Amino acid sequence: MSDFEETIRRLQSEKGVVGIIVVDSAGRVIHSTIDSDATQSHTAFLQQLCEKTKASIRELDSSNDLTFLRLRTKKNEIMIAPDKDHVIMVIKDLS
Amino acid sequence: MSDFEETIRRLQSEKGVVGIIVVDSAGRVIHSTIDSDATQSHTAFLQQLCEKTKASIRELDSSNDLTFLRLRTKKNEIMIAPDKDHVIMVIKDLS
Amino acid sequence: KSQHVQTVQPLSDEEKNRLTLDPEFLDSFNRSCKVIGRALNEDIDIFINYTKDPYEKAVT
Amino acid sequence: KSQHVQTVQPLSDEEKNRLTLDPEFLDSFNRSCKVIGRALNEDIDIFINYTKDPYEKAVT
Repeated sequence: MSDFEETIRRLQSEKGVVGIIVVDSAGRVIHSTIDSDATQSHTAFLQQLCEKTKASIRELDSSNDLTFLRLRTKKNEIMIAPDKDHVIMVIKDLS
Repeated sequence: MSDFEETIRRLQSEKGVVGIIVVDSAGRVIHSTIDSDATQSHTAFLQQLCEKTKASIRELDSSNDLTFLRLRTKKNEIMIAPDKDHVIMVIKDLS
Repeated sequence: KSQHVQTVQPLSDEEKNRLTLDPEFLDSFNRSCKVIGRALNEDIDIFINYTKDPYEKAVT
Repeated sequence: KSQHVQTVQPLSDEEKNRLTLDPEFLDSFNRSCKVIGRALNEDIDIFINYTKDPYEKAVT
């Protein structure tokens, strides 16, 4: 198992984690632990949200940048960690 | 001091808190602890972001809803708590 | 670089007062503030590595 | 109800492999996973009131 797969496996074993998606900076899927339909819908939404948030943060203060985004919903918690060459999205089930 | 003012005062006394903005569901400012220029720029951005996120969450799952949004940036952490008749935004300085 | 800033008619002081004294508003407002208060008081900063960490190994 | 879903050319398995073995990519990837791992392990659920809470009074 590669270092990459090993790290994914470890994250996935955390309590409540139901999905991990890793995309590159263009929004192309590098790895996903969920089915391809769910991956596609989540990726489209989360990538857009992350880009919009990054742009807004920079507009408020051009020397600032987004480092972590957390959405809490009634059903789950979505964590988004953007980096220069990738974005990691983790979905944690709350039920 | 009203209950409302008392709660704002208590939140504001938390470590690192540099700004609290409370808006109604139409994005109109109910209360702000920061100057009016900063209030206006933050409100416009955060209200839009919150609405967009809410819409996207519902689009992914119509029975789900956003309850809390947290943005971590290099300089601060922005917490957004949406409710049916108001949105509270708190800015916490990290430096 | 420019952005459309939506302008909304500001609330009058009277409207603000009426709203912030409304029991239903206050109830949900206080509930939200409790959640924020707890988030502010989390003692772990996820960006600082205080303790031995299962994710450490892969980095160094 | 409809939404534009941006379609991007998917990465080939070769490209995925190249990327996930790249030391620079792995370095920032592992750093991000550490942050997420810590966020997942926070023991406080901000939506549940475990302890005495300074924000409690205003609600009840």
